[in-house]
Amino acid sequence: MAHQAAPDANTRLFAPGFAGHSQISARTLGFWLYMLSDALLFTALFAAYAVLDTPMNAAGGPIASQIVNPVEGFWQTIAILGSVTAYSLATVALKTGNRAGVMLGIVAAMVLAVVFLGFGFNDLATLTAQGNGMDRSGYLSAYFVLILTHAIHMLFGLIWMLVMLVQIPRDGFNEMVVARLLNLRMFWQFQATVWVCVYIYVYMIGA
Amino acid sequence: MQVHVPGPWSPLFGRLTLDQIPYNIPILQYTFAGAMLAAIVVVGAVLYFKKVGYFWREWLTTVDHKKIGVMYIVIGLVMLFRGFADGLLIRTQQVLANGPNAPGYMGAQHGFLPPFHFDQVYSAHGTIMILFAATPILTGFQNIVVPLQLGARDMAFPYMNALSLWLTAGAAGLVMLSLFVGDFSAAGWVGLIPLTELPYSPSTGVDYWMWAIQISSVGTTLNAINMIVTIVEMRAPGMTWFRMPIFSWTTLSTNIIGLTAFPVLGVALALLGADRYLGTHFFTAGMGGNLMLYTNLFWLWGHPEVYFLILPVFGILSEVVPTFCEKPLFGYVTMVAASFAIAGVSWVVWLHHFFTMGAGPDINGFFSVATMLVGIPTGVKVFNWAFTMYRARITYTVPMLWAMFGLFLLLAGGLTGMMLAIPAVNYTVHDSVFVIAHFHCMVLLVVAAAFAGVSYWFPKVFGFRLDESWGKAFFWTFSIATLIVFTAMFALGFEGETRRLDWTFNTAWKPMLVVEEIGMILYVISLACFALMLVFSIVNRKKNAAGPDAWGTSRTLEWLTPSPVPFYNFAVTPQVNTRDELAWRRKHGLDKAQPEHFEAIHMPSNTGMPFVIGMLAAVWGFAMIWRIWWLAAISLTALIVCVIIRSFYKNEGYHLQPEEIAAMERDLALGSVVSEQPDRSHHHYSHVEAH
Amino acid sequence: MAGSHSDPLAHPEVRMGGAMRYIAGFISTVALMGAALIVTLRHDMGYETYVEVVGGLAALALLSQAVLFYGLDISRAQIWKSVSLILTVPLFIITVGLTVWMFQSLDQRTMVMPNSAAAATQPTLLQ
Amino acid sequence: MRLKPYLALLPMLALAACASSGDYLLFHPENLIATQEWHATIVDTVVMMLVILPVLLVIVWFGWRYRAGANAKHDPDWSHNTALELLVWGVPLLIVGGLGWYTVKTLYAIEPYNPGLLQKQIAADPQNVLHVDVIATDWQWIFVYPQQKIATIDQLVVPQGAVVKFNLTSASVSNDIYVPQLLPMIAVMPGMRTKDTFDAPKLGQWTGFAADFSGAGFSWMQFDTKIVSPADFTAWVQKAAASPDQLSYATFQKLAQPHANIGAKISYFSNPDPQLFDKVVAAAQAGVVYPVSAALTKSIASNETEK
Repeated sequence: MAHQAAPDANTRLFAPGFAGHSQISARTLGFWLYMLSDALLFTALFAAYAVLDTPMNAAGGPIASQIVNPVEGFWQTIAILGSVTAYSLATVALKTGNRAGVMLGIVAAMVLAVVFLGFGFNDLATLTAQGNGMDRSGYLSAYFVLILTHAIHMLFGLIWMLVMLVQIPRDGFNEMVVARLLNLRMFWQFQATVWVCVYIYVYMIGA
Repeated sequence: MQVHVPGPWSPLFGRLTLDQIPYNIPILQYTFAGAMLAAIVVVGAVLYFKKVGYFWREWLTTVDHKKIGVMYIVIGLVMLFRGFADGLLIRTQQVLANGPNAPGYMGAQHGFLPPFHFDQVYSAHGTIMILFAATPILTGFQNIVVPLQLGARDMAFPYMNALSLWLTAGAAGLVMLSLFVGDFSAAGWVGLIPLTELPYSPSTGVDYWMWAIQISSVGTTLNAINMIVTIVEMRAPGMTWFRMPIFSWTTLSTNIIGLTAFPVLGVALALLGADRYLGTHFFTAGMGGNLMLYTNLFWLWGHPEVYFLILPVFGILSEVVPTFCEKPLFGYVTMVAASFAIAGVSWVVWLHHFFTMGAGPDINGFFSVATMLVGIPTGVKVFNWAFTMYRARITYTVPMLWAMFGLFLLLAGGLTGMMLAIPAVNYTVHDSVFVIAHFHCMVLLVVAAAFAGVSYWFPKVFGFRLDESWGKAFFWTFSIATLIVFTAMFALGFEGETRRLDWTFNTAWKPMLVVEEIGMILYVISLACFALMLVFSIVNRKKNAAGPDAWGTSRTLEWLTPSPVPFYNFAVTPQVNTRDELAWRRKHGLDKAQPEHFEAIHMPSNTGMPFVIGMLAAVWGFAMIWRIWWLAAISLTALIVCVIIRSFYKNEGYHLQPEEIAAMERDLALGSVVSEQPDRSHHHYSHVEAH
Repeated sequence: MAGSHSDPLAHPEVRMGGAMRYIAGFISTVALMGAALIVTLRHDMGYETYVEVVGGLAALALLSQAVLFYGLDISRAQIWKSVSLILTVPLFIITVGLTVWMFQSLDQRTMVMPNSAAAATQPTLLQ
Repeated sequence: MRLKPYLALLPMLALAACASSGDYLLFHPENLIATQEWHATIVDTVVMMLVILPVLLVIVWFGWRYRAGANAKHDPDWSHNTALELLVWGVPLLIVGGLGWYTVKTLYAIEPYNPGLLQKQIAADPQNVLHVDVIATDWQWIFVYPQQKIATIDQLVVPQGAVVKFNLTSASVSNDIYVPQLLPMIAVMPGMRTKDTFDAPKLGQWTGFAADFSGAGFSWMQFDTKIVSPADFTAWVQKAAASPDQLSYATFQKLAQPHANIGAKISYFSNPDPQLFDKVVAAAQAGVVYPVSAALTKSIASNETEK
């Protein structure tokens, strides 16, 4: 306080016409913060997985190396990365306001995501059918819940994409739609980021 | 894969049967009668005075951060009262049930509460006080104060702000409902594992606890996002980071904790839920589960949560002390640094909650020393407040008295906290009431700061000060009661009394248990003083009417705008020139300066959607608790559909025209209340700009 | 609020993306994962070296996503995202790292592994 | 406001006056381990008082000296002093540094699995180590003496001069075991085995109890703790060994069914299953639980049980 200047002729007390912040920036920052909190959610799940990934926690059931297949995981990796790249390319079309381009990118992203989820659900269904469901052992509980949490995120992303496919033709690229498209891009990319961690940690190092 | 639950289950009502309504327990009969009476009075009054529309328009659908803040605080105070009633039951039970020959009343072997009921009471006490009283009250202050301190129109996301509130309210409703439908968790507010697993807690109590916390913590996380974005993006022009008031700084640091810690709690509870609902083995003792994993995840959130509560308290003290010292806060920059140091260190200390579980000395040593590190920034803060008082001119108003009491509690809590951080000491008192006394010093610091904040900011929100003499009576009875109860509790800790005892077997504890009970009676008297304070304040509201700067010595921007604050906050956004802007303006005679002309203000429209979504979340929680699958499916689908519908809204708010603002500012200067928004429900679409 | 007057498509976060960047992101991540897969399938290094190599490849993949896909940098539009991400990384390390460290010690001291075949009827002596 | 510090002192005085009474169990440690922990409490308090007392005095002094109307010097701009700010960081840093060093040192002295304090005593007379397996059930304590081939419910008897080594586990939920004057708390968890060690220098009798909540019967989980002369211990062992009840695993399974032992009645068993502890741990790991029915939870320790 000692360094405070005294007011002079140039001192302004009010800021009429203050433009404020940009809605889009606030929304993307807010959504980014939500994603960091979601990242902490996955962090906790990874911590749980790491603790439960021991032979003892398999309780006589299968261990990681018996249930994951890194090669199949690689196809999944390509599918999900393809999906996020397709979506990202859709946002490149957004720069020119190209509605058809944006929607085409979204549809491509959805198709690849369904392929990715198909692999995942097939794995889980096969395991369950063999009697190695999530209630078999502590280890399988951790494995199933980690994979399912990621898959549920993906399903919400797909619902979100469907909503956007309705809103783009209906509303055009207004501020809200653009903010949602940008947020969805982060959300979708985030699923790929989580998958990279899952793939490396569960499918490779764990196996 | 659905797990088998004991007891009947029907597709239509799930586990819900008529005998789940505990109509034959006398205490609950009285509680129910009281609750119904209160509900009839409130609802009757609303109907009689034809205020249904008013409540819907002005409160249930509001997106105004000040009203949302007020509702948070009201919810918090109601739950504080409920939690206090639980505390009173606990203390009374322990006095009555002391010693082998203690008589039993009302069907209990000792005392008047059978264990199953007592265990619910203490579990509810902890859960409510931490998550449904302290958290909403502090969130309420942040909501009211931070946008005003920053010179902003509202929060960054007004709609999401309302959503956070109604999720919290829905969750609080679930906790209250557990009194009359089914039971509450009997396994501690921390959810002692594996006691919370289905074989050991077969009833729906744990489910109530779990889903209520889960829903409210979603609200808290959303609120954290909102607060951080508000602080980052919405500061008035000229408000650089180091001109920001300390309360906003602590709000930022506390919400960083909220944002990152609550998801971990969500995972801990969701995995417990998977165990209870899907038959997984995360935390079971057998089949490859790891029960300490739950404890680890819970405290990974639980310890940051402590600082989540304490940091805004430090912020409130840092606003109140300088105001009534008529001096700037000593060591502003170190205060900011200390807040972030506390937030950072809070992430590496969680294991001190389970030093006794058998981990090696190197691990206990690491977490012990990390815990002690928290003492450094906390010590810095105490020193800073003390030096703020140097060469001050201190007025002992009610908020200042609460702040001084808070400092005292912080010293007591700090001393005992350092003890508990030492494993060698911790082993002797780990689960004793010494720990209870320690953390009650800390949470009563939260309560003290909450009352400091209530009396400090009340005139800002309602336009008149609270009655000073009843406020002092409330302060003295409350603080003396606190000293009595918790000094006795520290003594009991040294006498070896452990926590959560339904029957206190050692007769040597009797004298201190009686002392505690005397303190509890004084607490009851202090509550009466609180009620009288509110009554007399409302009666004398004309006499205690406050101008913009209610205390005459306040220092921050919220005191620049009229009291009560008009719904648009500032007619013209202020330009910030320095730290403690208002004190600077007052010093140079500029605090009464008014803007020359007004410009249109963009305001968001009210919406009922957050209320609907919050209530749907509560219905979904209820359906999950009772395993009524059809209702759960419908309410969850409805909730998602509501979120989607909301995204199709085109209403982007309305513009308040300069002439309207000028008229309202004139009215405010004449002293009439314009906190009600003009009804825009019919013509606001005309103001939406087209794209 | 007041910012809503400008063209949403002119927003810096819309302008930021680029087709080449995204394709580069795709190719680099797939290549890094492919390399990790090959290392895994060949099984020809010690466990610790293997974890270091694969972990390094994963870190590179995450970094390439941060730069190429999320477009994180220190520009005015992105600075708070970068700062908040950098502040979150230690939390990830603390949470997983300290938890694993703690449970390794705890399991050693408290989890005594019974002979699972004999567990139900004839448990072996545990000490 | 000037009354407040004195008010705060009153209860402290009361506490000091009571401290000499035997009711303050933690003030009267009865063995090396508990004594060390009590010393840590005192050291911590004294060191912390070095900073807390001055701060308290400063607050009271400033609060009185600079009250409005006292006509003391008012300096409305003073808010920064580099030397002072270094001091306010430096003092807590020093205190925490000192206490941290002390903590780590004591940590190894009282490490429950292998306390440094008792190393010498164990090395001097390895024969004088008494092994006891402790099993917590809902809601009783079972003490198994594998060397003496006896077991008890809710009674722990130890010969004077011995070092006692506990193996602890639980058949149902988690708990903590606690004898304030002798045995600091340690967690007792199902499917897991913790250890604790303590010495028994003095004859006497104490109450031990459960410290971590374990369900409806928790408040009634006390056990009698005795340190007796070696001769009396031998006699006691013989008495217990004469018990016709034998503690087979099947008997244990019956005992472990949830029920509150109101009054903490003591029972003795001869010939406990030598692998009982291991079987309990293995069973818990294999998923065996002793479920508590909702009806039992609601009725326990209420008059309904007597109907």
